[in-house]
Amino acid sequence: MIRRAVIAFATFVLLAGPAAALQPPAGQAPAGQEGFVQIDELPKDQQLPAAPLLIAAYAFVWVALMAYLWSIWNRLGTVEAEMRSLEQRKRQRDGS
Amino acid sequence: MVFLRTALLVLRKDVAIEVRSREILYTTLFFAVSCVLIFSFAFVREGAPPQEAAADVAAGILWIAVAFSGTLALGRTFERERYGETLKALLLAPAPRPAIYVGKLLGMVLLMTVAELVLVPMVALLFQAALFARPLLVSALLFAGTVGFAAVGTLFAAMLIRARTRDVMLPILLYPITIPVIIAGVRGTSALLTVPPDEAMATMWLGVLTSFDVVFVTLALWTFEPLMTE
Amino acid sequence: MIVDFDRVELADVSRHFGRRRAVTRVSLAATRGDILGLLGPNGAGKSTLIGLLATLVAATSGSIRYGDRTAAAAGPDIRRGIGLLAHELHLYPELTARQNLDFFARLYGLDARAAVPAALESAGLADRADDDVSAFSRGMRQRLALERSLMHQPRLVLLDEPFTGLDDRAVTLVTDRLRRIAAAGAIVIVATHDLDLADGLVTRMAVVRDGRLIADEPSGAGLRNRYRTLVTGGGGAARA
Amino acid sequence: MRKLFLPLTIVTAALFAYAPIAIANAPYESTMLLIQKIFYFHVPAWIAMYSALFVCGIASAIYLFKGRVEADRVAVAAGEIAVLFGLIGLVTGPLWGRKAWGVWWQWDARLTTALLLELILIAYLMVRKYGGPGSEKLAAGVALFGMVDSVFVYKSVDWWRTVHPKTSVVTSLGETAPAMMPAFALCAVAFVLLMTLLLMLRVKLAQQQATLNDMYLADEE
Repeated sequence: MIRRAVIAFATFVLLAGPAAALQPPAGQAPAGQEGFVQIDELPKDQQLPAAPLLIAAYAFVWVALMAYLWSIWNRLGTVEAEMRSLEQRKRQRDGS
Repeated sequence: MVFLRTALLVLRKDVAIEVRSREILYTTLFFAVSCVLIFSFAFVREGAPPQEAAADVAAGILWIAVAFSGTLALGRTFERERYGETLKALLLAPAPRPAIYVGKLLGMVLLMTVAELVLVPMVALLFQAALFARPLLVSALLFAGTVGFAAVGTLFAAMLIRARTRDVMLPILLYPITIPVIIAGVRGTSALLTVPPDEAMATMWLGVLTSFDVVFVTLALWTFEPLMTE
Repeated sequence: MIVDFDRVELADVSRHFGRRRAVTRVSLAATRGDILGLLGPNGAGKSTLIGLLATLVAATSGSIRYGDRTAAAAGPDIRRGIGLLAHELHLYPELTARQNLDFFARLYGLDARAAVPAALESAGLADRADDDVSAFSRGMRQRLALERSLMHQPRLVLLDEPFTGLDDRAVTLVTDRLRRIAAAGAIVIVATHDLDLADGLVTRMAVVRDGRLIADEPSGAGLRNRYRTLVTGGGGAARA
Repeated sequence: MRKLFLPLTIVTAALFAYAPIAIANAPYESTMLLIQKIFYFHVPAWIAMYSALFVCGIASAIYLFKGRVEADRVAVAAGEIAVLFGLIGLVTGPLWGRKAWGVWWQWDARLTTALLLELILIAYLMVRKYGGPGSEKLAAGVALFGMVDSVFVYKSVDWWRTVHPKTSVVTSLGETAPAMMPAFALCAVAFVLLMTLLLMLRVKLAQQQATLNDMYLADEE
């Protein structure tokens, strides 16, 4: 059990490396960006406030993770309840 | 040797059936032509596609028609093997099972090539696309793209024969996975249609398609047997 | 390489589909000359057993041996020794009888010029050889399919409901044919729910119900009664 | 596995507790300013998604060729978790883009690649759900093909977008100053650990479901 977990973990670490490397390389902005208006070139009053977007993003991460955790927990509960009722039925049948 | 002979036998059998009924060929052709027409209504304005995007429109419509009609043909071809469960009979042949896959793949490539023989002149004519200016590169792109699409499609259609929901599952699985083929095909063809043609770019995309073919045909040959055993 | 075997044996074979058990811990063996009847009501797991024996279905647990080898160990050539007539007939309706036989003969590496006319003759379809299979009646197709599955003279002959759609005369023909190939040294396994037809043909009967083997014994007089108690009345006894 | 679960949880929780502080203390990026902070969990979400995708593909291959049902359970768990992290990336990306590009969606190479991979992963889950009996094997084939395909999707979308650059891709990523690295590394490790934990939980659920199936099977006997 532990060995398998360690192997699995080592795999993740090994995989995370290439995955990180797959992200866009640093300092290599593609050439020729005509038609793109840099954010800081916009007048101040036209700029979107960043904070609500940032907060929304953080909030979404938490909500998504919690929702997923809740769904796992929920499904585990259903499965375990079904196990219990099955065992109970079996016991009743064996008893009768 | 048995491998090759079995693959060719399966191909010959598929051709014999198609020659007798012509059902899949005609329906696929009709569908491909309808696809071209439908997409034309989306892009053609005032009698011609927009000047600045003419190459993209022609290449895009050509490849979308190939992909859509290919899906239709895949579904029909394997429906034919499902009726009477003849695919099981093929799997029982005393040959390596991947040979069956190769036979079906060759049949699909042949069928799609015939469809392309109609589609390419049609798109060239309707969109004034210079598809015949670089015949070698265009046919190489089309061939490599067809093999890649059919390689994934044949495997998926064959394994989905067991699934109840195969009709919807085939496009759902096939389109996301063959997106690289579509991108490479459309970009490569479009590069050849611009003035002046960008051959270097087309060759680069041809390289992408070829490596896709090599990787996925290998992978399919490798996974066919375990996937087909229930 | 020729892969031959005298005996086919299932040892503790199970096949589950998620929560549904199609076959549960079946152990069964058949040797040359046997005509083994797999009897049981519809949905009892007969077809899955046939699929397992035909190498089309993989067992969840347990092993199937052809002689002293498993199918995986013996490779594709083991399939040369297996003939299958399934419920669906394994024929292309768009092709003629001759084309169908020709294709499968070549697929098995046979000499088509000799094998095809012989099979057509055996099926009694020599005069209809160049008609499309789609124009045939169910009985004609069944006969053709049977000959198709026997063309390569398999050691192990698997038949799933081979009598569907046959009239009395055709049934007699088929049973005679099966007796002959068993006498010639084949292992014949017939799955059917039709006891009347199995009676008198099979040399042994294996009764399956709900995926389990509930009886495996030589057939003889009283097969019908025995079967009836096992399948209908004797539920409790079989369970224990 | 259970022995490892608790220490892992503690480490992950500690990392996540410290992450906001590290992110807050990291220097502001010169042009993106505050919005650039999304970077600290947007990119780690991708890393987690790619890791889960590869776990799913490799586990599927093991299941396909060795017939190990345990591998299939890992595969389905990893598939679901890859969809989850992909969703996080796909939602946070446009939120960033709204500020950086002024539009919600830009056919940026990274974002497009992620969207396509998310589609493949959802297709994987759909085959499992609607494929009928025996669909685990079909799904395993899809996962294996999807994993290999991810390389092609990545490269072809990349070239599709960058061979004719008309608009910018995410330039700010390129300006990641060394000073931001510690905070970023911390977040990346935290996300990968989180993914591992979720994976263990989900595998546990799959195991319980398998046990339940076995109980039903045993009950019939």
